[in-house]
Amino acid sequence: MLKTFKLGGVHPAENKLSKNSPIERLPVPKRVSVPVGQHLGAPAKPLVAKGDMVKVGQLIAKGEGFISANVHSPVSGKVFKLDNVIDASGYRRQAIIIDVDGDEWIEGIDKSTDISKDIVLDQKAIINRINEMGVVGLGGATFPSHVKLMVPDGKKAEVLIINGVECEPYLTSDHRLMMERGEEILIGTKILMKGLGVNKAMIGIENNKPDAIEHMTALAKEYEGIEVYALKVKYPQGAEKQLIKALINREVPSGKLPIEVGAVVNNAGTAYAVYEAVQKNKPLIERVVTLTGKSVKKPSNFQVRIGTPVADLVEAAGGLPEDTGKVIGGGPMMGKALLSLDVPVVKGTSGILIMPDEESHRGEVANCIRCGKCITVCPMGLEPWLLEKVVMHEDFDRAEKERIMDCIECGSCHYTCPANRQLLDYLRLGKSTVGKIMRTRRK
Amino acid sequence: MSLFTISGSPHVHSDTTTKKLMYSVIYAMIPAMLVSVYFFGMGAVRVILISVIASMLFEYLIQKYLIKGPATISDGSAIITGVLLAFNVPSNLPSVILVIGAFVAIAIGKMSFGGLGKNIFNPALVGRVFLLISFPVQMTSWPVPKPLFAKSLTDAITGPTPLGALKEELKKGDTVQQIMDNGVKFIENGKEVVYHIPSYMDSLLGDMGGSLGEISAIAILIGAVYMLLKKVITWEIPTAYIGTVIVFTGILWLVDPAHFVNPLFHLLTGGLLLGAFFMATDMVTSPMSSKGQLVFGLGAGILTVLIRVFGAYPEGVSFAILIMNAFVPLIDLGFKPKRFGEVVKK
Amino acid sequence: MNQLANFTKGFIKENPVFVLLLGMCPTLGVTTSAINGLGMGLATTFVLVMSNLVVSLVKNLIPDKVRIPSFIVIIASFVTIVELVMQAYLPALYEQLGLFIPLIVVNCIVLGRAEAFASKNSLLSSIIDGLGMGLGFAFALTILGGVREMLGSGAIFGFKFLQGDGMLVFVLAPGAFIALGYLIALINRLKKTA
Amino acid sequence: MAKTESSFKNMVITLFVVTVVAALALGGVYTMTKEPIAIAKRKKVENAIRYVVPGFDTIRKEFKVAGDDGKDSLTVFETYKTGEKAGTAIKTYSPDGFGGMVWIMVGFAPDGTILNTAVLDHKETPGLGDKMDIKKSDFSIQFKGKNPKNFKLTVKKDGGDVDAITAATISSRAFCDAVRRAYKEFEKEEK
Amino acid sequence: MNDVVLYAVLSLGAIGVASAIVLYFIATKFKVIEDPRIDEVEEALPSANCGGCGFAGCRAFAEATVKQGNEKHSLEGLNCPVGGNEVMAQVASILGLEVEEKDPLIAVVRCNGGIKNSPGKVSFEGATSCAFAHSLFTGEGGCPFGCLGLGDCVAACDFDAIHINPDRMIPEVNDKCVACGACVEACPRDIIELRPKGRKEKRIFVSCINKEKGSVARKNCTVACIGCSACFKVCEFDAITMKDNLAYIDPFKCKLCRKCVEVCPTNAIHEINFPPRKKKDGDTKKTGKTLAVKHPEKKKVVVVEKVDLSGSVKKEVKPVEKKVETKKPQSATEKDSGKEKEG
Repeated sequence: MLKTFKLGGVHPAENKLSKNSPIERLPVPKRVSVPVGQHLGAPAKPLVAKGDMVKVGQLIAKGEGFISANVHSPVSGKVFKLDNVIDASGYRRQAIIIDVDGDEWIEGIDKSTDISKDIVLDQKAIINRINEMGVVGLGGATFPSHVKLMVPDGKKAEVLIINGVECEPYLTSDHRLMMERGEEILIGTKILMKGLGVNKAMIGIENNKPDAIEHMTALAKEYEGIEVYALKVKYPQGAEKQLIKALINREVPSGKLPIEVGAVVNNAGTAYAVYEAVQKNKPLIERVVTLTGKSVKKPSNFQVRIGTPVADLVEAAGGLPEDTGKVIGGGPMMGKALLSLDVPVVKGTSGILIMPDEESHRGEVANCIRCGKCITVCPMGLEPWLLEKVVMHEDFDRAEKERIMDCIECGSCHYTCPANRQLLDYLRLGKSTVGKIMRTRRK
Repeated sequence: MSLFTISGSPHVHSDTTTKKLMYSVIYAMIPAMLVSVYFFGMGAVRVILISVIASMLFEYLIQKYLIKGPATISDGSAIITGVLLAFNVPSNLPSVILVIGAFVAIAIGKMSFGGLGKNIFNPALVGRVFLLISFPVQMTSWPVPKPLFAKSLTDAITGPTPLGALKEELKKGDTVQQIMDNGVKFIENGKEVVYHIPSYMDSLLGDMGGSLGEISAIAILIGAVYMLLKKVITWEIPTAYIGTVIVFTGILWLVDPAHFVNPLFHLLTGGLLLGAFFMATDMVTSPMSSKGQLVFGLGAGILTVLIRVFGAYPEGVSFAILIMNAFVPLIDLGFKPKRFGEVVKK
Repeated sequence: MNQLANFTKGFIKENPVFVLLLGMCPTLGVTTSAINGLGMGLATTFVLVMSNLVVSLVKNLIPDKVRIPSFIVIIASFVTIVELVMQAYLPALYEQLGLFIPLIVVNCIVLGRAEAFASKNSLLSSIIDGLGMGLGFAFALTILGGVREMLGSGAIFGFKFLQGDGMLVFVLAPGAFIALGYLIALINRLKKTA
Repeated sequence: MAKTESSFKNMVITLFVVTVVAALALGGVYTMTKEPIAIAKRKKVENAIRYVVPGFDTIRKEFKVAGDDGKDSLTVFETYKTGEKAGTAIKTYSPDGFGGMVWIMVGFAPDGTILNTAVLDHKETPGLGDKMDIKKSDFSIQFKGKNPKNFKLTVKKDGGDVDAITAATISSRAFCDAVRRAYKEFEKEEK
Repeated sequence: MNDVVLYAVLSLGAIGVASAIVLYFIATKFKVIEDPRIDEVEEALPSANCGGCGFAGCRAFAEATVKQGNEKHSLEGLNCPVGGNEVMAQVASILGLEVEEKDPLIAVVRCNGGIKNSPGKVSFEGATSCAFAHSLFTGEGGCPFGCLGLGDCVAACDFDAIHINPDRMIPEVNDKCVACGACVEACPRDIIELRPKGRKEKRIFVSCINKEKGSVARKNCTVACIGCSACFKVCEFDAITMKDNLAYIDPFKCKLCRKCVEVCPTNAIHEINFPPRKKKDGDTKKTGKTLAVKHPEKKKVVVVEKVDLSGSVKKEVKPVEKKVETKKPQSATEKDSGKEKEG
């Protein structure tokens, strides 16, 4: 019996079209726009001005405050200007726009692909290095990684969990990364273990990637304390709380962080970025992005510089299909629909999914027939139908009491609703409103 | 190229729709329909057809002229109501009464509340109970089943249902054993007829008097298995319902087997199976959480036995389910699903 | 106030049964036939007119703090008088309505009108109000009784127009609720479109 | 006119006056209607007796006896016509109605033949059990002229001679039960 | 007099006296001292309980006015927007105070984008809620400040005073508006502003709140304020301020001279309830101006205006409109009806 989490969950069609496409390195684009806020928390503060020359890996914006992250230049060239560029939702955010000129790297970055196994830095230095290199969680939440390693007083980390689940349909970037950079991920895991001060790490991989499980298990034999677990295919297993439940059978209490049960979760991609940051001194300036979709000519996995426009990726995969109806940044379950292809790739972009028009529209909304399927599939044990109703009636006190803030926005309820009710839309609306109410109350 | 579509996640949807769920229920009712046609002949065909057509017609008209919303006639819920109503009446019910029942089921039971999904009570049961109270004579004269290919001695003879007969006789002071052995005497057209309580095999197959849909346990179970496999219904309500009835009647039977009939009899006769699998499980009018569904089944079970054994009517399934329907909002409020991370360890 | 409007408001606009939803106990209890509804309605009308009349007369004599007890005593007296008179001279009607006559005392319409209208308005207005409200109540009860009698027994004012029985449920309590509910819905609809 | 103030004196006086006036009015009406009410009540009973025992002129004996099941009591009226016994009317009951008690007046000829029956009070289901009333159906006519000596006062379903009201067996049984109870009392009186 | 009457009189009379005594003592014991004027004030209020005054309801407002009247002998800062001056004067007279006349306010929608002037670049599917759409993306028109057209303000209005114009998909305020401020609260983008109704209900305001640079704003919307300062320069009364590429007209300083309306290159400044200009029509057409679309507060005046307006608007944006027409209006009405059904 494979491990998995108990409550809820769905199994959407996997559609991992690009799982056998090796990671390709995309050429450096002509111009990149690097937003200064690519992570959870306060945006970084730009250090360069219009006209400055920058090199690859140079720090161009410094993270300010406790939860923030540095931003490094992914290219070499001249700063064209500091301006606002649109993000995935169309709002303008501050970004540094750089005209590319050559590919000159700053000193100290090891560009070789040799694997360096020895971890020389101590715990504190590791955290510092990760902070300096601007590493953030690459699974999508973009939580600054060094913060995760700093265990608060009174809490104790017991186990490090590496998330290789990739439960989102279509996406394959972590899968390919594990296949091609498995060794590096394991060293990155070791580094994270050292940074965290634990001697046990678990890598969870869903059973639809048998090759990755086999590969990683074989590699992990050489690394003490790291074990690979195959998990039953079930969405949203990649969500922190669900993964912890699946692997170590502990439930993170409502409103608390995973450290409460002694676990820290990091993405496989993050482990790779940590490896590069610590062993190669390389800041987070590149990432692997899956570009896929049913009508895409060549579903691929690209290694691209941060700030590359999505349009470049689309071009490299054979151009935008005729029947495109929707372009999604991320996977189909939790990704954001993009307004335009000018949006740059950021640290949190795990994939770009191009949906054909006939699949990009929602069905007609009908009356709730109280079938209870949304309750059955909710991994957090909530009642989405009820939350939708109370949010519609603006009864936010009730929504809070029904624990709307526990919602992880996985979308299982909306996915499964036979009446096509737009459950997650209203849950999100309720969450943001309740969040606002709670913040004002605290003041 | 059309404009990009913007919407919140998720961007994919499962292929279950309301319509598919409803049609699955309809498919699940086909075995019971065939059995009823086999035993009751053209009467059953007439009742089912009239009930379904009238239900659909009323739903269409009310939707179009009173509610003025989008047409919902194609989602199949009116067909279910129609078939269920037909399943709950005797096969010799006059057509006019049947049409009144369909009207009450759709207009009062369903559309008054705003249509599919908003009704509090199971529409078919509202129609059935309305008819039972309004036309008690017609609603309680049950034709004796007459298999299609079997030669029958008399025409259109009516007789009691096993539960009804048993209750009558028990009241007179006979013991269960006497009744089972001697049968029940009653007058039909001035002649004395003896009615024998059907054997378990008969009630399993459907050879007994009663409403269209409730006679054959086997046909209902086939439909139930289909619905469970298709995940149209969940196991909680039927299990809790039937389990409660078995336990409750079992206790009574063990205490005094002379005056209380055994649980198997309760299970196979009357509308318990039909109610437990097809009507109590109606999504719209049952609780949503699995805990709530267990409570719902428990309550319906207790009420059914209370009405059957101690109440004025021989059969209590319809009333029990309707009464529990009224409690659903309360159950939904009190029995929440298990929240993730609620039980803090140690 | 326009006395005509004062009189007619009780029929539809402020109908005590269909709009104000007052006096539900006799409304649901006695309306098994049109004639019962009419009888009950007229009895209530009498009490209403008389109590409104007396209350309006003495409204300034009664101190605020003992207003309610005084009104109740006045109303209760009239109800008892009606009961006694009916028992003596109309025994047949008393057979049908007897149980519900004492309930007129606590019928919210009577006290409600005394409190909300008669204690603030002139004698004539009060009498007209009582008459209008009472007849509105009688009207509503007759309609409800008529509908229930028609559907339930296939007759109207005792004249059978249908062979056999009607839908028995309408003679019973659930039918009273169903019929009343749909009549209220109908009145609301009429008011909305009017 | 100014509104009377809520002072202690005013409150007591007002309430007192109101109650006294009400009491006077009620007392008056009560005194006035006392007689007619009594007459009306008596008339109702007499009408019922007259209906079940036609053509009598005097009621000689009138007494109450406890029912055999002790749940209530029967009233026996012995009627005479020009000095001859015209018949006995017995107000009887059955506790087994669908809606509780059923009260019936049964008239017996001196030889025990049922002259007629009249339903006085019941709470049976309208449209079903209330058919025992002659106004609603012909059910009770079948008792007329039958002598319980050779007419079994139980419904046919239970092996008797009475045709039950369709779908209202319980009410029919209650009716029979009441008549039986009356007959038992009648027999006792005759002995 | 017989016994019955005597007993009746005695018993009932005794009950009457006894209850009168009990009532009297209870009344004295539990006497609540409450200023009777609170009731009077409440009576005078419109009992809309809309909360537009900032209190929980009319009763709370009445209590507050009486309290403040007693303490400060003024009603400063207290205003019932629904009742307006009339009601406030009445309240003041109950309390024996003077009240100063306040300019009555009205809600003003400060966006003129909609599907005509800011046609959709993408199409939205999802919850019919501005608040949700606002958190999801910038809106179909692309303007991050513009009206989303999903009607949160309409749902918030208790007075049937604001409705989405189905042709333009932006809300319009009618003369039922009492300036309770519910729509202002409901709008996630703060587009709606309460402004004085103005002399003879004439008003001039900037119908745009876009703070982006002119070129960016203009890309999304033909009638955006581009921050050119032309109005600022032409205003003789210091009524216009420029901030973040956006002009704002102070309603208290504005003398309704209408010069700013004429100079605005994008027609972002609206004039309302002015008589139509006599020969300017030709001018505006020549310069390719889209005449500002008026909000029909005063039906009499507006009828004339509306006709020629919509005409010019249509001519202006015809090519764009065609493209959108096939999809947008239909889906919009669908959404609307959907919401109604659920609500």
